[in-house]
Amino acid sequence: ATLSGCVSPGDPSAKGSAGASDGPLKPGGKPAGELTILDDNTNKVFQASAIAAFQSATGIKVKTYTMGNFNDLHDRFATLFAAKDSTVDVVMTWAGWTAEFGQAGWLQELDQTAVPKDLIKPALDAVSWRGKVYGLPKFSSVQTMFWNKTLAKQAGLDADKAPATWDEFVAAAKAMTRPGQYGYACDIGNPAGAYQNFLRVLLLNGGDMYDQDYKPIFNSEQGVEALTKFKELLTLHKVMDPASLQTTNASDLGDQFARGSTGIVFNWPFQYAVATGKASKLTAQTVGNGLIPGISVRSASIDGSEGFAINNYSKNKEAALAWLQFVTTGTVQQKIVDQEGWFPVTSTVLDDPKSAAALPVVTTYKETTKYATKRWGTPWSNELDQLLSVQLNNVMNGKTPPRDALNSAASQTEALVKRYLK
Amino acid sequence: MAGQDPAPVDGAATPARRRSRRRTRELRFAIGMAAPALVIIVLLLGYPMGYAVFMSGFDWSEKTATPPSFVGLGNYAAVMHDPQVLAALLRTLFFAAVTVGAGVTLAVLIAVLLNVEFRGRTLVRVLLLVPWAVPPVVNGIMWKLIFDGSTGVVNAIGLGLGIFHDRVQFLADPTWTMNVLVFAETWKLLPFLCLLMLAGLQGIPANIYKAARVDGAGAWQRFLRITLPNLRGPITFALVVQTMWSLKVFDTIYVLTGGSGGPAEGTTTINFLAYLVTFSNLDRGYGAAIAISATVLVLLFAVFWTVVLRDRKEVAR
Amino acid sequence: MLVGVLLVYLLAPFLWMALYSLFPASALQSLTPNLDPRLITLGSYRRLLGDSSFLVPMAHSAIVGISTTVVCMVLGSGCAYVLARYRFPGRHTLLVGMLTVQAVPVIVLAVPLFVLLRAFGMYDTLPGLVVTYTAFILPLVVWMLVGFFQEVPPSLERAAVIDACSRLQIVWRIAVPLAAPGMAATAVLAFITSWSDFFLAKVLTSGNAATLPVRTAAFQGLFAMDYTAAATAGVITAVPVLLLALVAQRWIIRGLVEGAVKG
Amino acid sequence: MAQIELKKVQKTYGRGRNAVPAVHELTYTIGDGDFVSLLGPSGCGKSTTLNMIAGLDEVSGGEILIDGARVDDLDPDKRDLAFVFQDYALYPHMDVAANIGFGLKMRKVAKPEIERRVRDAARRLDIEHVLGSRPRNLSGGQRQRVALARAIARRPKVFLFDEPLSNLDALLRDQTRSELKMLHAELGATSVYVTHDQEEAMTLSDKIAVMSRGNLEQYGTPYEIYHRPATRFVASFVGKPRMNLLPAVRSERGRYAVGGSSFFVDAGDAPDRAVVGLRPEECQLDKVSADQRHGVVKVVEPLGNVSDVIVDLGSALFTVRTPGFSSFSVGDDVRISVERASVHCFDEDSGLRV
Amino acid sequence: MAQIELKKVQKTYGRGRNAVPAVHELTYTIGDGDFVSLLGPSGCGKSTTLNMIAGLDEVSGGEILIDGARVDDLDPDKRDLAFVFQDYALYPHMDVAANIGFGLKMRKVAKPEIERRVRDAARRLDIEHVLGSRPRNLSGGQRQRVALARAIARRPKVFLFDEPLSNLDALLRDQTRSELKMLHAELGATSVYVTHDQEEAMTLSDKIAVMSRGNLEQYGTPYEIYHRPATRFVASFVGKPRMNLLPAVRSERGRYAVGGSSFFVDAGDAPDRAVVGLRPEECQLDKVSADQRHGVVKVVEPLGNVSDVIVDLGSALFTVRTPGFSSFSVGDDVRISVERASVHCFDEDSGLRV
Ligand SMILES: Nc1ncnc2c1ncn2[C@@H]1O[C@H](COP(=O)(O)OP(=O)(O)OP(=O)(O)O)[C@@H](O)[C@H]1O
Ligand SMILES: Nc1ncnc2c1ncn2[C@@H]1O[C@H](COP(=O)(O)OP(=O)(O)OP(=O)(O)O)[C@@H](O)[C@H]1O
Ligand SMILES: [Mg+2]
Ligand SMILES: [Mg+2]
Repeated sequence: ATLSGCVSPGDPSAKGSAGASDGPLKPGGKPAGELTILDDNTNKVFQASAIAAFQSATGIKVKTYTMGNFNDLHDRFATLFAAKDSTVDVVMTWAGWTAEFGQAGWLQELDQTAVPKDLIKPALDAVSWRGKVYGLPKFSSVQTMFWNKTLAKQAGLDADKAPATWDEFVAAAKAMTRPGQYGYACDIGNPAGAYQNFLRVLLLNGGDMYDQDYKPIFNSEQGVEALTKFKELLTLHKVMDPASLQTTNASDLGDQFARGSTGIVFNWPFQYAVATGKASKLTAQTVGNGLIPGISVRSASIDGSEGFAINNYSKNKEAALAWLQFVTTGTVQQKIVDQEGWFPVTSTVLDDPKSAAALPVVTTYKETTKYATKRWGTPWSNELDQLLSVQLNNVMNGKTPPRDALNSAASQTEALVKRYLK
Repeated sequence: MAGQDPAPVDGAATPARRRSRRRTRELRFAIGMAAPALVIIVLLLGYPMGYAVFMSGFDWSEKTATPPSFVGLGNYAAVMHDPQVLAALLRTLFFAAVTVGAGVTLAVLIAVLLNVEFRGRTLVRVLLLVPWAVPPVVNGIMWKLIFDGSTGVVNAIGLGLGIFHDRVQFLADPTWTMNVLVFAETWKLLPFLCLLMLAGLQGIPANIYKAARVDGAGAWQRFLRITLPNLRGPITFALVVQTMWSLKVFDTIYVLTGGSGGPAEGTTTINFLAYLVTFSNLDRGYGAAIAISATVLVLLFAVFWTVVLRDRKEVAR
Repeated sequence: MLVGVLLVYLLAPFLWMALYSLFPASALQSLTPNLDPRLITLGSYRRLLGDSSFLVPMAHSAIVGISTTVVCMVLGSGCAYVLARYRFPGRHTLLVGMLTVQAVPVIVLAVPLFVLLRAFGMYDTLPGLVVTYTAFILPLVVWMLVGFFQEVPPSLERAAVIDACSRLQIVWRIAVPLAAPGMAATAVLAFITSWSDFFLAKVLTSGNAATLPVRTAAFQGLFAMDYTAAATAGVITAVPVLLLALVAQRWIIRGLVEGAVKG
Repeated sequence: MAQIELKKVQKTYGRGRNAVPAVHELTYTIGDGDFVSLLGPSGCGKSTTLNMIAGLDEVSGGEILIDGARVDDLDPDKRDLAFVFQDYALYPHMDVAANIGFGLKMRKVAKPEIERRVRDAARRLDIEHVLGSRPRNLSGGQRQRVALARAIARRPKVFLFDEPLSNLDALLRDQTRSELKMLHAELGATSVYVTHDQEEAMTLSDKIAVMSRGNLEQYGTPYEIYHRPATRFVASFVGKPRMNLLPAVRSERGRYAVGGSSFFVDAGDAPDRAVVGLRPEECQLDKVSADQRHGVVKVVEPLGNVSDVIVDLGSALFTVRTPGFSSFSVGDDVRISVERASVHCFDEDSGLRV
Repeated sequence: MAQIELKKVQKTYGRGRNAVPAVHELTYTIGDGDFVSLLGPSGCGKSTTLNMIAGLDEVSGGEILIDGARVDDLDPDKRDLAFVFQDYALYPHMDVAANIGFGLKMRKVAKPEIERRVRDAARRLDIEHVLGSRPRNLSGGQRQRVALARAIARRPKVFLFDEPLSNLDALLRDQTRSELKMLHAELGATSVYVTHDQEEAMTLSDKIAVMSRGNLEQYGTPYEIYHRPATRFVASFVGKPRMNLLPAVRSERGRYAVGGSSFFVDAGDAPDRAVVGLRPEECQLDKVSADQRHGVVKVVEPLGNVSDVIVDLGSALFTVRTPGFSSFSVGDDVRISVERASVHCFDEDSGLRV
């Protein structure tokens, strides 16, 4: 009985707010206890210093802090939550998972009073779904353009001037393309990458994924044009490294750029650290950074902020909230910027001149916030990524025209929305 | 009545009772020996399996806020009509057919080769074990390094020898990736199949080859008419067991394709699809239904195997 | 000649990965590999073997692999012996059942297994993994051992009965030593399977009991793909099994070849 | 030493519809110190009987008594007997000394005592020099001796042998047979010996139990078995060359026409139709003219000191053993004389001696 | 039909330091239509010789001629011979008819002709009713016949048999032996027959080649082999019971003291020390008083019509075959008389007949 009771399908309490307290979690009191945190392996700073600082500041003990491989975490969380496991208190999250796990009732909703006032909007979006806040961000992340100044110079370009429009970008990429070297590369080898790259061009062309009622509108004229232009990088202009189609993650792309054989990439902020790192052919002087050139708008980008959320079955929710809040504090955020090359989640740290000094990319980031930066994390993100990756691959391989591909994807998405958005 | 003539009753009962005591002892021994293993298997496989069957009867999506509802065979009906399942099934059949087919064919040929006496044969047989010892995860990483579109050694060699005009994006095209997967899997499963075939070859009496030579059969005919028919047992066994294993392949796909079964679902076999549905889509009922349907498919092979097995046991006697 | 081709086919992929682990990233991870032997470095090995986040999973894998093998062999021999020597109704079904279990997909069992293990407090523990692997590997072990035990001549066991051996002594002193090559082959198979498993370890462990394949796969992070380290980890993961296979090759080949593998 | 009594011992393998009766109601007594052979063709239930005596198989009916005590419920190791198997059943993973001493070790005999007895048994069988070898490195004859030594070292009340010589080549078989006989004379333990070789049974035994299809055909001394076979089966099975057994029909003056030919024999007052048995070595052959012949020589098999001549009587073949390298050749017309032969007569249907 | 000549045929297995010489310089001729046995103990090179004749093994030296033509580099199937293997080597995956017809099919004989010949061979060997069965469902005797039928159906010039009877039980063996003899008489093809059973060789063969350790010991008719064994080895190997072979020393008047005992024999003009051979069935025994005795009876082995008595001469054992159920018993003092026996004498060192 104890076994099946854990995940009995007939049990109405299996869904919704099944935690220790009903309703959103408010901060207060002086929480105590022990925490178990399951994070991805993006940040080293917590283990290095933040946990110790947190323990001495709050008296809460972090019993275990585990870094899992990002690719494995979803499965692990899904198993934990489905079994109503209470051993893990804090889990890492991002826009997609926030929506997915939040809607499933597996994450503890936070009261507005628990949210720091100076949070940057995209970072807050990464931990919210349909107006409810399910966690607090740990760092912000937005894609920007990086280019190799050495290659640009060799191609006879003005190495310090970023291409500002799509046409300029294509021209620059063309100039930097030569045998054994491509002007541009991206990562569309896996579903998430396919989605991100599509979303990016869609936004760059002024389009959007959904309207207010989550009706898919990405098969609009802007969408079709954007996808066509993206495809042409590979098929017409031949500036995109064909290996992009098999590159399955951002780090491969980062390495590729650092190897010095790729002119331009649109990548997450960690690219700066990789490109200026020891193993790289580039240096701080030869890495160019700027806004991603738009097609019909000046620029746009996609968001990749991450955060922490609280397991709804946790028995230490107050203590967990204390950890979430501690991570957003200035000292921790500053370290994340300084030591790891991610953007901070609060405007206070973002505007601090120290940040831009430590991480030049921060300047670009601030500019980016003027333009559309979205992610559209939804409960159906996995399914959408998957189906979109199939269509995108067909488009890139010339099997399906962009319009047909998008129409097909949109109608499938509509079914998904209907299923999950009740 | 009972007290009238107790002696014969006793006399008849005692040996029977004695004998049965001996039998009880044997029985207790047999149960004691077999039970722990069976209990573990039944508990740790039987319970989850039953649970999976149970789940497959529900519309059990973790992502919707609605509680699971019983749908009977609804999920199975949906499986039948799902184009994604059909595509995955075809992919799986292709994968299984080629890995198993190529694997068994190569295994027979290699086994025949290694059954001939030559210097260093033992060494070759030992090295044969190398792919077997490579864990699936490592296998995935390994072939990814080899077939990578920009840094892969196959491209370097192909370009160097002038076979390719340009880099081939093996892992960017669904068909190519499937072929790489097939290649990787075949490489890995070959040693086991080879040993199986070697075992079968050792079981063929040497004299019937001599008899065939005297009877005028050439080398090729001896292979076709003596070796192959006599390997029927091991071959059938290899076919079926390997089909089971091929349908279950997960780790290699996962690592080779960065956990996606891509590109464009190109390597999403039925088992991988069940994984995606269960763990990415969190649609547990449907995922279970897909997996169980696949299992049933495999069990059809098992039934077939049972028949073959019975045949083989008779030969042994 | 043919043998040469065969050897290249068998060994080249693994050797290439080994090269990957020995050369700095810049040498091989480029369009044209640079195989200058002066570039060879053991740095990657030094780094991984000095890193507790790698060594600990390695130790876990070793513990889990060895324990699973031992448990499987002990329980499996008992069960296999009974199946090989006793005739009883349902025996054939049971044997076929052992094989049929091979068809069961691990995927759907993961969640219920997780629940089960947690109910017994064994989630994310090494014993939990051992028990789970045992359940999955035992059927195959039993199936194979039945074949090997059947090859032991019954007259030897009768001789042992006359020599005043108990049933258990017969198994231990006669059947097991005689089936030794087959048992060695089976044990290696059990070890390889449990040492190499990825999926179950991924789902059933978290921080405390992660195993080597999980750690190795984790080199493929979202923002931290390290091919040299992955190749190094790959070599390190494969080498113990290779060594085992080499050490036990006499028995494996004899066991699998002469004992006529039945599973 | 021990006396073994079998009382209506039965054995059925399997159950219900699959039941295979292997042995039917055997009743006889093996005297203390006797050497008794169970003789019969393959599948007649010899091994089954021996296994029941040993306790390796359970009896399905009847009872077995050793020295007057029922042993049905006694485990084999409690019956104090030693078993020599057809395939020797040596433990391949132990050396010869360990093989010989294993039964003692399992019985918790003290180490030095084991040592002593192993040496002694090995000395007796002349295998002291191979005590350290594994069985697979021994020749067939040596293995055979190790199996014997293993039995002897135990010093049991009863020895059971299941065709111990059948895997040896002819020379070795003859040699070991003699040794076995001497050994029995020395040790004097009750011995039960299973064989399908009538020569072995004849030379070794004090008494022979001839079996056929699970039934006891005759139990008696070799002399009785040879000279007064109780059934047609025993007559055909014992003696080499095989006894000529031919259907015969009584005609004039109490004489029988053998196999419908012109060859007649006397056979006292037997029924009108019977099977007549004549041993080849008790008959004689004479070359005669065609009109006097009983038959024609079909095959001549020289055996060195004697030759077997097979005569075609027209409707049947008749073998006669002639001395030396035969002077007969294929096609000769011959006459058979049976003056010095004893004529055995068996009932046509029951096969019993009349 | 065919004549087979062996000229200094040699065979060495392995190479260099691992070389194992299996057969040394064999030279003899197997006449057209003859039935020749290769007789010798296990491992003496019989199978090797046969395989070389068949072409299954290459010769290492010398040459083999069939009907005068060298066949060294002819494949087995070109030599027009049929081979019957010890383990029959039937194809387990074909039914009996396919087994018999396989050689014909491989030689592209027309279907109906194959059919006809298979039927014919099956009829001859009385296995028509099992033509549709698989070998594994046949009894040993039936398998044996299938193997023979397979050879016969081919109608080759030469039949080669490698111990075809050794897997059969005694009765079946005797029976098949007779059949084989009749078959040879009918077909008349040259046959080479490997066996380690001297009785088989004696009864079947026109000529026997006795081999030992790869050497030819004697090649001759059964009569010659039995009555004038060329070497001590042949003397000991042929004849049952085994010839008594004892070292003897010349003493007074050309008589030899056998085995250092009081038992003397005459042996013409042989060297001072020799090995003397006496066949047990040519000697006689008499009970005497203790002072006259040559030895003491040690074992008596009744065999039905005869009994073998083993006499202990003190330094050696001496076997005498006595007629009937022996009147001797263990412990009797006896005298051996050899009046009717031929005395064989062999050189002590070379083993050659003197
Ligand atoms: N375990 C068994 N199950 C069923 N039937 C059996 C079993 N053992 C023996 N039999 C049958 O019992 C009969 C007697 O067998 P047994 O082994 O005693 O014969 P045997 O006289 O020893 O023959 P052989 O000379 O071939 O050893 C045979 O018909 C055999 O098929
Ligand atoms: N393939 C081989 N390699 C090496 N030595 C061999 C080989 N075949 C046979 N021999 C050796 O050659 C010798 C003769 O062997 P062969 O098989 O001819 O003996 P045989 O007379 O047929 O004996 P048996 O009666 O046991 O069959 C033996 O000493 C044997 O060990
Ligand atoms: Mg028997
Ligand atoms: Mg041979």
